[in-house]
Amino acid sequence: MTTVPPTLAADEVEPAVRGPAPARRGTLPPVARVLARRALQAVSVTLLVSTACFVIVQNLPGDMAYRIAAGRYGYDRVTTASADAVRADLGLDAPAWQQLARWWADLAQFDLGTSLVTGGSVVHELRLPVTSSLQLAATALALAVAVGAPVGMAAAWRPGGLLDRLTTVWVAGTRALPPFLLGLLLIMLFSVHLGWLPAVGHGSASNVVLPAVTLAVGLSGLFARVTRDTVAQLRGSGFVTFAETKGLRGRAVLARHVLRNAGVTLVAYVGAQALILIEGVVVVESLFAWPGLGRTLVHAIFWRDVPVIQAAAVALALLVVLINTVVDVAGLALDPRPRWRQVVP
Amino acid sequence: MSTATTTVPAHWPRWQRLRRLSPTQRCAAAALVLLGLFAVAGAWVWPDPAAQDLSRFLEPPSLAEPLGRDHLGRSVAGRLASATRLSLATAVACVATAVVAGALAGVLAAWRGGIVDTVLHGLSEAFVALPALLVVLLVSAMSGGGLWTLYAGLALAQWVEYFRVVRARSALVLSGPAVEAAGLLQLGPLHVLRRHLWPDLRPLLTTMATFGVGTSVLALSTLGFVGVGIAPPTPELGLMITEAFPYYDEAPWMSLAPALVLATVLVGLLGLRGKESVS
Amino acid sequence: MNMHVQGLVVTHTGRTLLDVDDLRLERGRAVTIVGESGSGKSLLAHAVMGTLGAGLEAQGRVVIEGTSYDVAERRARRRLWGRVMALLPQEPVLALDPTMRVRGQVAEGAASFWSDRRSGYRAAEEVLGTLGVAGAARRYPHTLSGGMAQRVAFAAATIGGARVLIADEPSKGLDDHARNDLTVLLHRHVTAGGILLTITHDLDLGRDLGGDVLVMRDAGIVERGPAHQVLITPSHPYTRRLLAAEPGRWRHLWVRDRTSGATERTADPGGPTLVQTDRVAKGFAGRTLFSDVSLTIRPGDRLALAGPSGSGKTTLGNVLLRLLQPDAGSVRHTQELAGGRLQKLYQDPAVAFPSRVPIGAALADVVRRHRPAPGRLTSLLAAMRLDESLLQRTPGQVSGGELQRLSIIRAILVDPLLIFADEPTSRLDLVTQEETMCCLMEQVERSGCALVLVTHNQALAHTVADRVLAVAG
Amino acid sequence: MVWGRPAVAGVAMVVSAVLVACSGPPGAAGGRQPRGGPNVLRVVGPFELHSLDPARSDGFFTRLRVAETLVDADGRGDLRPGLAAAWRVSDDQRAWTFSLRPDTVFHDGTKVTAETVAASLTNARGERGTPWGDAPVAAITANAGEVQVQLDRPYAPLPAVLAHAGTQVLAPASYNSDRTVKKVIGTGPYRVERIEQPSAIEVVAFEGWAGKKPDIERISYQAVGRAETRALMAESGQADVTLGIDPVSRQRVQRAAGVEIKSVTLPRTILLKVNAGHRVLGDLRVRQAVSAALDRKAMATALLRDPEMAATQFFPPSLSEWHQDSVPPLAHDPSQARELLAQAGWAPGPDGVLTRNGQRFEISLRTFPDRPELPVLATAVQAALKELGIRVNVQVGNSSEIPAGHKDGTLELGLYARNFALVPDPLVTLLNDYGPRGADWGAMGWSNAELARTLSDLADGTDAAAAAAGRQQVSGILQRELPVIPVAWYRQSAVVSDRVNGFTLDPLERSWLIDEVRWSS
Repeated sequence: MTTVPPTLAADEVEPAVRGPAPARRGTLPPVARVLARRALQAVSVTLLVSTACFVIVQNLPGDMAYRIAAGRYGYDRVTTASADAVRADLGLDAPAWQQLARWWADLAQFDLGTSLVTGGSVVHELRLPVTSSLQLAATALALAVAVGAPVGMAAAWRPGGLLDRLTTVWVAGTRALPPFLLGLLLIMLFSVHLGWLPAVGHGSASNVVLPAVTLAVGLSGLFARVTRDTVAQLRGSGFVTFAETKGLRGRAVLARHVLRNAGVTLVAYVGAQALILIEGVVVVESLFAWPGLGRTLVHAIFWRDVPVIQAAAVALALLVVLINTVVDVAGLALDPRPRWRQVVP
Repeated sequence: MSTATTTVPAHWPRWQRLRRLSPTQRCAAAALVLLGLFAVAGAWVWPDPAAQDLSRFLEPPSLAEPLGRDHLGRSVAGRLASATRLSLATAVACVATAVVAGALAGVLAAWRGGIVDTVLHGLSEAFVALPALLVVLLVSAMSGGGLWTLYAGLALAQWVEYFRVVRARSALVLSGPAVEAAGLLQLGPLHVLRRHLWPDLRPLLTTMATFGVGTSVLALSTLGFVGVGIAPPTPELGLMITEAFPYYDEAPWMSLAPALVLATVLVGLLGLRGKESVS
Repeated sequence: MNMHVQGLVVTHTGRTLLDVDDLRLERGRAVTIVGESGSGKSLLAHAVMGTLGAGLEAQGRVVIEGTSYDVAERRARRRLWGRVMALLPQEPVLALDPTMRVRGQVAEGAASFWSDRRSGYRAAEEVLGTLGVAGAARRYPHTLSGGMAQRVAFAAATIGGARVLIADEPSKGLDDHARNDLTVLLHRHVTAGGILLTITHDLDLGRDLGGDVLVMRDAGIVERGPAHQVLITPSHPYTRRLLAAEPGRWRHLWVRDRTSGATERTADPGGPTLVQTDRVAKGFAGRTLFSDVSLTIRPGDRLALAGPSGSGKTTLGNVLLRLLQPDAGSVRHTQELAGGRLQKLYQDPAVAFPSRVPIGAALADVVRRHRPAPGRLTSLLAAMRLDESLLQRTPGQVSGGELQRLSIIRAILVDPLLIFADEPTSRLDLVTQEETMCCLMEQVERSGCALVLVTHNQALAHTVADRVLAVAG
Repeated sequence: MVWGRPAVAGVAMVVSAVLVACSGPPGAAGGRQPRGGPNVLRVVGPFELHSLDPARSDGFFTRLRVAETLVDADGRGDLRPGLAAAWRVSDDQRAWTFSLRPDTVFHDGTKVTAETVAASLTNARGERGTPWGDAPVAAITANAGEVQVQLDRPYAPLPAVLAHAGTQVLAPASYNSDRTVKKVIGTGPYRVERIEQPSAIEVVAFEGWAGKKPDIERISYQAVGRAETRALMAESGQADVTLGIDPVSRQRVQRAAGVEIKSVTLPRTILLKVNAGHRVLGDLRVRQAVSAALDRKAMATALLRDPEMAATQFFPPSLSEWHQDSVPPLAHDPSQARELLAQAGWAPGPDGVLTRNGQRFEISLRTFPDRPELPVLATAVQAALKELGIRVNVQVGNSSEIPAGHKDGTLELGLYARNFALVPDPLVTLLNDYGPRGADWGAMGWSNAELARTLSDLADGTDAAAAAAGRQQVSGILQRELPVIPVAWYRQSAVVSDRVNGFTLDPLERSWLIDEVRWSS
């Protein structure tokens, strides 16, 4: 035998060097690392998105001055004279790069400029859309989770059972119903025929109900489905079986093991849906006259209101980053395992 | 659902695999095929979906006009066939473009790694942060109501999804032992593509693509509803629903028909996917 | 107190999977059930515990502390769990909730925990302390070594004071050292007056535990008796066959003489060098796995890399194959190894084949690329006693043993100069392991290629290899 | 910084709490219960408030009776005293003097003086492209408690221009230092309570209003863009006054309980603007053929649900001074249209499209969706012209593409609705639209010396008989020459709930006349 020293070290009771090593000295703790990475992303996304918007809007067909004038004076009072006035007023004749540089310089001082159409400060103009979008998204999500998660949990308890099959039908049904149709149906039912809820408007708590329900109906089915799949998968996992044979009762197993682990999946999923809700609900906003970000964006693009487009796009992009951050941090809080980046050979 | 999950031996010929479709899948496929036939045949029966006869506005359904006429006296059935054709064709084209572009970029990024991966991944991150709505709106603003820009906008908004999934999945496959073994056997990139990546990605991509077609049809009609979609009088499902809505009690057939077609497309695609796989 | 299993039959769609007429377990005496995979031994554990899958029909009775339970009625025994009977899980790492600290997972098994959290935690820390892993209390499972996880799982399973402990394949995936620890723990339970039922295919564990041994085959018990008798001088032919399948007892032409470690054979020391490493080192995440390893592999060499799990033997192998870059040092391959003449066998052959493609298609690509002699594939299949119809299936539809033999065929098809086998049989039971190793070694003998075998099984290493390189953690 | 799990979970919870907190305070739910109590008049309309600037706010604050103009007008366009009690013109027709209503105060309590009025009007002059900005004004001065407007040349419609919403008088405190408007402080019977741009405004009765106290104490306005949503709100009783009801919804809402439809014909005509300088459309016969091809009756019946709205001439009957019964009506006559086109040299090609000298009759039609009936009418025009063999390419885009196309000459056909009562005297609009050089929303590539002279005479001011003759001449020329092709007139509808009565619609859309509305009980 070759002389290989028998270095089979006794398995020390406290293995200081075995297992994945603790974080190296000098590196940041996971939460700080997530925050730092996301902060960097926020800055780069802001620059990128605003520049992209600017470049695209500059290259859209049609004379910007006319568009802005149409926004300022109303659709049937826009004239060449007013467009000329707008052009002179806003300095649209200046080279594009100068306009962009000016926007960047202002941004560095946290000044988003003024709307070309209304002349009001962009920050002021966006405050309502951002808060109402968040409000609608948060309410819809809360509703969807409140309904979907328990239903999914119950369905997972008896896979293939009545409730399980019902959620499948529910998902298919809601997916086949476009949100604008659903919204109309809800207005017809709850507003016109029953008169329980206001159809449109913004301001009082009752206003948010119908649009939120419109969004939540489809989402709740999805959440129920995801919860069901996750919980059913967890119920077959080793640690849930082990917890049961340890003598824990069903409810204790659910509370101590299933919920938190299901939360890891659900939080990520809810986050992804939140993004869709915040950016993609322009239909519901339009139908319910909800003053959200999507509608603001549609109007701003229609009128070529560049600062508003840029600011709204940046706001949306930052919301994306913010939600991703919250999801990351919540994920870290729920599941301490390190996430290795997939190494590509 | 149960039969949908049974594994079909991979060596079975294609038609036999078709036979193993679940009843749900068969119904869904039949509904979609019927809809497709209606859409194609409609082109012969009603050659001009924009032909008006103002004197016959809101005419109720009859034998000659199975779905009645709309507020401009146009044949609802003819418009519906044309709209279905347009919606399905555009959606399929969008998804096909997005799948091809996304999958190619994803495989490329996962395979080459390094600078290629960094650039493509950075690009996709930017697209993720850029709201999909904004992409579609901006692109469709480039030429109002043009079908091409709408197609480009939707494809542009969707490729990222495929890129991300394919990249992650390919990285997993490529770093796995099977590909390592193929490397040791010196079987070459074509083998890896054909035997490892494609079989692994195909079910994923088909599932995502059927879902994507549904999403695209919905997105098209949604844009029509908001008023930035295809310009009238080109018939489009969302636009038809919007146009018909004011007449919902006077001429219910007008709004019901496109809504039903939309629902059929979505349910059909959903049913075709067979086993439920959200997320 | 004792436990009595009577007339236990488990069937699935009419097929009998388990038929045990009578089994008595007594305090202070371990009972171990050994047998091949598929013999029904795991079902026995689950039938007794009441954790059988929903699709299985069961009948018979289990008498615990004088109370008789119908096996078909699974719910009734649930309140015994943790207090009276406990199940020591397979692969403890998977049995621990990854999102919860160890202390809570142990404490929740204690009855006191549900009335007073703090006393539950105290009890948990105490038990962990007596098992020598007090420091693990505030850690998450993913930071534990395999041995520690085993002890934590033991603590969690037994903290409720269950006298009946059922261990289902407790040594699966454990290296020798951790397995010794496990034996000590199980012994401790028995000597403290507990009832122990162990299910394993590890004959050494059965010998170490002592007590009674039951040998199962095809749903029934073929032999039973004291461990020292059954596992050393068996009477039933099947048991004899089982024993003979232990690597230490193999009798084949290619088997190396284990007893005389001095008579080392190094094939043709003057021959060409296939692989040469010079002071290579490799580590992960700041931890060094090995350093200063210098090796030379020549044609016909048989080298074993042995060591506990996680010691870096697979990594060393991958460095040898130049699949991984060493942190320091260099690895040189001879020119002749280019062109695919260096092959690898994997611990899990299922992941080494393209998973959704028929095996035949994957092999056809190899044939097309390397053009072996016509009929070579067919003759190899025959030599490995494999049916050609297997080629129509995907990897998931073939058993582990068959698939490993198919992957041997794939490696042999290209006429390799060096085969690197990474734990090729660690997931197989004894009989299949012998069969697979036979197939591999016959081909190695015939072709004269070099072999590098990675294994945590010392006996296997010494049986197969000329040289054994012990890799420490 | 090492965060424990509780801390991290805490952060996540705080963030979600903040998100939920945005949902606002719980308020009174229930659709029929208006926000802020039952004593609020809820007005719903399609208009969004994008700016507080009078020139850009689309007359919001005059309609809500928050701000006043010097001159007011009644439903027929006859001028009435507004903030000015009386006005007179100098003998040379170049100086107008307005004496103010005494003892008027702004909503912030400051007194209305000639100086504040002059300053406000001077500010409003800054906006070009408005009637006031374009009027030939030399100077605005305050003189002995009166406001004096000096003109460059005689301009008879000046008082009418000063009835335009862009000239509403605001208090000095309304303006920022750069003369932009920061809030609206007017003199009307209502003052602004709350503004949530762009969709909600709330006004309350102003205690300092010297005139007749309005019965309604508090009014909320909500902008709702979609016509179908507005109709639903009207039907479900969530609005007391719903403006801008589309023809289709009108049919349905009529059957709903507890509401009443109010309609009024507006001085507004839907016109097909024609590029008369165009190689094809420059031919009068072609324009006449296009006009004769339109079945206006069918279009009005099917699309506007109101056969009476089919235009037979340029001016709607509601502009009684301008509408001429003597003018031969525009009629649907396809055979005549074909004949005219044949005379002009157009013959059907192989695919049915008319051709002349190898040139196909293909033209584009621009319109915009802001008025929902326009794209539909455009589609009908398209179909009607297709019958004749004219291929029309409809482009639905932004309204500004019509003036932009006018400027660069690319416009061929444009469809829009023209309001002749932006200023109560239609003359101001006509002077602009059909002057020698045409205008964005008027003639293009067409001029008629006789028409220009007649209009200019009217503007200089003549006696009543001469004015009537002049107006008749204007109507006649427009009908003969067809610089624009009238398609339909316009009827405005509103739904009023039976909670209130006394609501009337102002044909000039100057005011919503809410100060005359009373609670029914």
